[in-house]
Amino acid sequence: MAKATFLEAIRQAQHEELERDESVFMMGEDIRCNVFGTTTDFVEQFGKERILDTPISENGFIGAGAGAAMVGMRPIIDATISSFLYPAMDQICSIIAKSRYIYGGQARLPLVIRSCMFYGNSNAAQHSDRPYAMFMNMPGLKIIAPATAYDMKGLLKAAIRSDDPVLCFEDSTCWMSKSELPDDPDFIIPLGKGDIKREGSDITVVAVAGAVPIALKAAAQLEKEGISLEVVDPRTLVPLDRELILQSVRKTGRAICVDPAHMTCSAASEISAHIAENAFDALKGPVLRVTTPDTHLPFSPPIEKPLYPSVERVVGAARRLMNAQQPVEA
Amino acid sequence: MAKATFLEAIRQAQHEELERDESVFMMGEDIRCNVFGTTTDFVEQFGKERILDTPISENGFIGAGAGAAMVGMRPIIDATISSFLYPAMDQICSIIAKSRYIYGGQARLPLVIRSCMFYGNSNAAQHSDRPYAMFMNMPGLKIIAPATAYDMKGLLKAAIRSDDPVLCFEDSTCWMSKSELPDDPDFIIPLGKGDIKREGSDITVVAVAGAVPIALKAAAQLEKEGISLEVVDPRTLVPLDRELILQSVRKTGRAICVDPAHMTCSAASEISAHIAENAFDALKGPVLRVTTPDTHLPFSPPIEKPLYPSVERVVGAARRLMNAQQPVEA
Amino acid sequence: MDETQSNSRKLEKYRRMQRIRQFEDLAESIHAQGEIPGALHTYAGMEASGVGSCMALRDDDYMVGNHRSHGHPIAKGASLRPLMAELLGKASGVCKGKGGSMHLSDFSIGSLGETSIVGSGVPVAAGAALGAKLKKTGQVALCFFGDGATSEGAAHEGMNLAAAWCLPAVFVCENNLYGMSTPVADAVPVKDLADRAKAYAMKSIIVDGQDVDAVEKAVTEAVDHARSGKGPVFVETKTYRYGDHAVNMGRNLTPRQGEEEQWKARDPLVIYRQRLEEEGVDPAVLDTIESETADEVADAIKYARDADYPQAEEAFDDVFTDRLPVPDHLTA
Amino acid sequence: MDETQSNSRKLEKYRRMQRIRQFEDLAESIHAQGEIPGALHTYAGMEASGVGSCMALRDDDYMVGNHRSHGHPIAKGASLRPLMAELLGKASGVCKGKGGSMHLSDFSIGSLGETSIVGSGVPVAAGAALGAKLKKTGQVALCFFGDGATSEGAAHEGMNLAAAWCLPAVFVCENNLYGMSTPVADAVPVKDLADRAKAYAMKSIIVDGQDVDAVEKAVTEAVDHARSGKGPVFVETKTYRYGDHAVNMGRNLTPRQGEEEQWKARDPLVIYRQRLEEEGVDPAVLDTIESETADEVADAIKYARDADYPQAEEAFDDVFTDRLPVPDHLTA
Ligand SMILES: Cc1ncc(C[n+]2csc(CCOP(=O)(O)OP(=O)(O)O)c2C)c(N)n1
Ligand SMILES: Cc1ncc(C[n+]2csc(CCOP(=O)(O)OP(=O)(O)O)c2C)c(N)n1
Ligand SMILES: [Mg+2]
Ligand SMILES: [Mg+2]
Repeated sequence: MAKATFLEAIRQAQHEELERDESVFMMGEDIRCNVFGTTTDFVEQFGKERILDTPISENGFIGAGAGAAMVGMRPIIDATISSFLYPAMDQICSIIAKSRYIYGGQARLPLVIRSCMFYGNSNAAQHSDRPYAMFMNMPGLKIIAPATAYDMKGLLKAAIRSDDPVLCFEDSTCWMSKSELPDDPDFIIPLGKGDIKREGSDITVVAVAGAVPIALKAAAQLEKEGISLEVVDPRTLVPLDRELILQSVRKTGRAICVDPAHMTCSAASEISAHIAENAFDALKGPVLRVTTPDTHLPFSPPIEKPLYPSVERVVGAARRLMNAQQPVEA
Repeated sequence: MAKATFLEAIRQAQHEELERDESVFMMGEDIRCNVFGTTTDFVEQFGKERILDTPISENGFIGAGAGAAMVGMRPIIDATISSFLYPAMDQICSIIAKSRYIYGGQARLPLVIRSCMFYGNSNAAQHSDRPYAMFMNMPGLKIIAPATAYDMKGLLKAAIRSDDPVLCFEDSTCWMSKSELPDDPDFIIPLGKGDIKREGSDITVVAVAGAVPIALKAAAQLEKEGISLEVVDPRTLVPLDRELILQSVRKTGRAICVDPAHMTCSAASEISAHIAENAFDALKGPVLRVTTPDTHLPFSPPIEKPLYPSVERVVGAARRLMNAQQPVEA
Repeated sequence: MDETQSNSRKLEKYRRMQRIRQFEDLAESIHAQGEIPGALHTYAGMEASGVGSCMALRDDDYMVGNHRSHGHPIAKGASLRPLMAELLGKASGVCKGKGGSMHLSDFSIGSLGETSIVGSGVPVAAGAALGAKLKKTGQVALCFFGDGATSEGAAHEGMNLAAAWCLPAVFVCENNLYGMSTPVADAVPVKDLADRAKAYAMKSIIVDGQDVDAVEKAVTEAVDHARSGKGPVFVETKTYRYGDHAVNMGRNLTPRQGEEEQWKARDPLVIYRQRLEEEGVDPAVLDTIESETADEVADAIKYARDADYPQAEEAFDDVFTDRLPVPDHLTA
Repeated sequence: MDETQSNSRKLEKYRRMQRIRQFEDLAESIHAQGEIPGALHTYAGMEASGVGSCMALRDDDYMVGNHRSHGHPIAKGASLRPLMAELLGKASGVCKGKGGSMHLSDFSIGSLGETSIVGSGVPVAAGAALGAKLKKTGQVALCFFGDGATSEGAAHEGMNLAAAWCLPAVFVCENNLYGMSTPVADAVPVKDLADRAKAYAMKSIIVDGQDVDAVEKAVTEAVDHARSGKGPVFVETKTYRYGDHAVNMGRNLTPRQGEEEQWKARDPLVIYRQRLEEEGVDPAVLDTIESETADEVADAIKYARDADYPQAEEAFDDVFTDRLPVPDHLTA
């Protein structure tokens, strides 16, 4: 075991699965040149046949991934930045999500579509998307959104081995975070299992992707004030570990959903609705959301940065929840 | 005033706005031949120049709509069926939703993208989508989803006159429903104003699109049992009339969100989360959702039909909510 | 290929075209009676395009098709019972009642989907060809799509990828002169759809889509080219759709002044029967094929009618590998 | 065009190329100092392509560009101050600090967006051309995109539409030999990008993208064709990108053995200055242009540095026509 970054975890997961299974291969734009550091030396080790640079045509190569998967391959498709999934929505929604179903189980689509969520650094609205909620509304797609290098490695390996299509959303604000990474080649984290990142008793904070470290910092800060946060990281958004979330809320009686994506119809909204529907009797106060408001992301740093969930905003929400006799807003 | 169908309301709205404003024009696949009856005699009246049949290329012609709008036109784009919006997500998400913002207000995009939600009639998974929630998660798009002919006419006219891009989702289960339609050429219903479709005192039912008539039938049935439903129809999903929903819930203390789309990250989830966050103190029980479960829609009628929200399911949810001392599930 | 082989091949082509025609004629009539739900896009008039193409393939070659999905699997040799059961929405349908008329895909004969989103099959076919290339199996992937589909970005991207990577794919563009109500000339700026291939420096062939032998020959050339590693080929079959875009669209979307009669005069089944007879095939042999086919189709209908509908829970199968939890209101 | 006019046109072309080069040189250096956030995709080496193209346009013609967005607006005559202020994320930036380096679009000079999603500008340009056609204004819409962009479905669909509808559009494909790290030959199956136009039966022209006069001539021909109602034209400018795909990508993504030197030997500014001198232009005139440009760029930097950042609430402007409600945590 050695400490390594989130990006290195991606590299290791891919490397190990490429080594383990000949049917695994990679494709994407400019992956041979290793833009973000997740394919270091892959061409040298696995050859250009298995590490394919594609023309700039996301719908084409993501759809080709589907075709290759249907004939027995296991593509890892690197779509670079999540914003580039929009041009590929045709193949993702109509082919990848639906083929197994519409053909009555005849089709199998073991493939992974990776993309990073490239926000927070003046990339402007067209490059800063965090669109997992859109895909959560489309049945047939498993979705992982890990927040630590450890989870990333285990979940990505599980995704590559899964017989169902998996979208992997990589939060670039986590790229440099480090964990000890198991080197057991069969280390995997099963899809659909959430994780309690910190135990606590007063408030359940369900945090998604890059919101996890923020929630943990807020928890550390609030501890000093005597407020105890339990931080739940779903890790997988589809299937969502709904039971784990309910268990935690039934214990704490309070909930905050923290999500770096836009508020409306977000993962945070889904989790909140799930709690309000199924753990209402345990609730001592409103279910709050701390998200990015429904505006686009501007280029200019001083107006971009304050839009995202922050430690202060989570702390503020928690304090209000603990005091709340009077009406509360996030 | 004369009674007319939902489809006729669409035709009238378009007809009146085409007559009123020279910059309005229409484009879409096979609109000249009037497939669904919303463009009857348009070619004869407005000419082929303003009623354009497009090549089968949704991304291309929807994007062209954006370009035409930027230079002062007001396109009404008929994308036929909502499922065909996926191939156009590139232009909808990256150009139409974001151009005004990313260029600091220099771009203006007055355009309407119409599409019908073609479900419930054995059209199978690739043609049965009800994807408005995806677009609700993307800032920059106004969204209407009317349930009556009256609302359709007034909202579509408002959409065509709006300087912002508007997606119009037309629920095909409402196509044949009739209303009295005002013939005042300036009849419009402002975007963003919900409507209480029926007043009641026990439970607020927030119903979206085709769920509205279902909620009304459930209300009529439950009246006999002494349960009084208030049916709130947001009509516009973006901007959502959040205050109207809260007002109703503050009055009734109970809420059910009914939505023909898939559950996860749905409009129903958003409305539920909104209530749980902002009207918690008024709540006497859980916020229930009645939606289509997160499976695809199968072709075979006996297994397709039971998946959608139904009068029975709404009635069942309402009864459980009124009895609920013990835990409740939708 | 010796004389007898070639003869039996020819009879097989005739049989497959008959199967398609009779299967659809019957389907249309029971659709009219309300036994088949949803829309019905028939392939009548285009049988030679599908059969000629599929006869050029190996059994293990892949095929991808579109919404006009009845002809393709039959052309590649699928059995009729599961296809007809699918049209009726039965559990023993080829797609277990999930797909219906626009999605008659039989994976057991190499079909990888008949996808009803226009253009969406092209990247899939490119990917199957990529899989075959990576696995070095010598398989080819053939993709059927319409004239209208060539305007879609998906079709462009799939063909571009296949060309850039020199994949063993054959793209069969079935030019039936219309996309729904829109004449090809109104929607497509090129005279021959085959000109689309020039954007990819892709070999292309134009063929009379009513002549099943000609189609087989052209597609065989294309398949050989692709299989031998020389890259993908674009084949345009010039053909015609007899019916409306889909049965039950309420009206004939396509005004046609005499066009239909002209094309029907070159009906692929009629001209092929004539040719076979001219070549000395005993008309009784052809009659037998026709009546055997009629029996086969009648058997398929009976099978389909007798079959059960799927159970409510089956709606939750095959979203993923494991069945989804079935909601309460459907278990009670 | 008489001699003087033509002379002043030539000096204007030189001036605009100088503006782009000097603007970017300075931008690059202050980016290195951390004054410009985000990525910086420079246009250095490609100035003749942008300037030659834009000089062929009327002031009221439309233009759409891409992520490599600095050169296009300057080529069409935009003032430098709002562009530089935008790079620094200031409220007086041309996009009020919302767009940044990849989106330097100045609508006041006919620009309709420099869009950083590859290929996404093409349908927009087709739509602007459609608008011009419907309004009968005689305007043309010109779209810049790269070699790599031609693989995108959006580019295909936009060009197909323009051709099918005979729209007054000009598609300028700036072939700089790479899409990011990928050589054009690896990603694109045709030798000349201009071959893409054959899929639409669209007129095409190939031109030396280093020679601003040649580009102007070719694009003038294209614009005349489009404006006169004969349909869209595809122009391929053969050019070269000096820098990395974007500054600050951490490494040079493109190994090039000598290629760079070859192209720099035909630097568009150097060869144009030579030509002008050969044609008798007083070198002092050219020196003046260069120093005036230096002053202009210095002024733009000063302006940008002195300008204010936007206020927190401005993040909620221009999502829609009306400002969105500003959340509590940003008003307090
Ligand atoms: C993406 C998409 N857009 C539109 C449609 C509606 N539609 C179904 S078939 C069709 C025409 C297709 O024409 P063509 O490709 O020529 O095939 P044909 O029906 O003529 O065999 C259209 C527009 C669709 N199914 N998918
Ligand atoms: C849809 C999409 N895919 C990928 C990218 C990432 N990307 C930005 S520029 C670029 C290369 C573009 O190449 P080309 O069109 O030749 O333009 P150039 O940069 O060479 O001027 C890529 C892949 C993107 N911005 N958008
Ligand atoms: Mg056709
Ligand atoms: Mg390039």
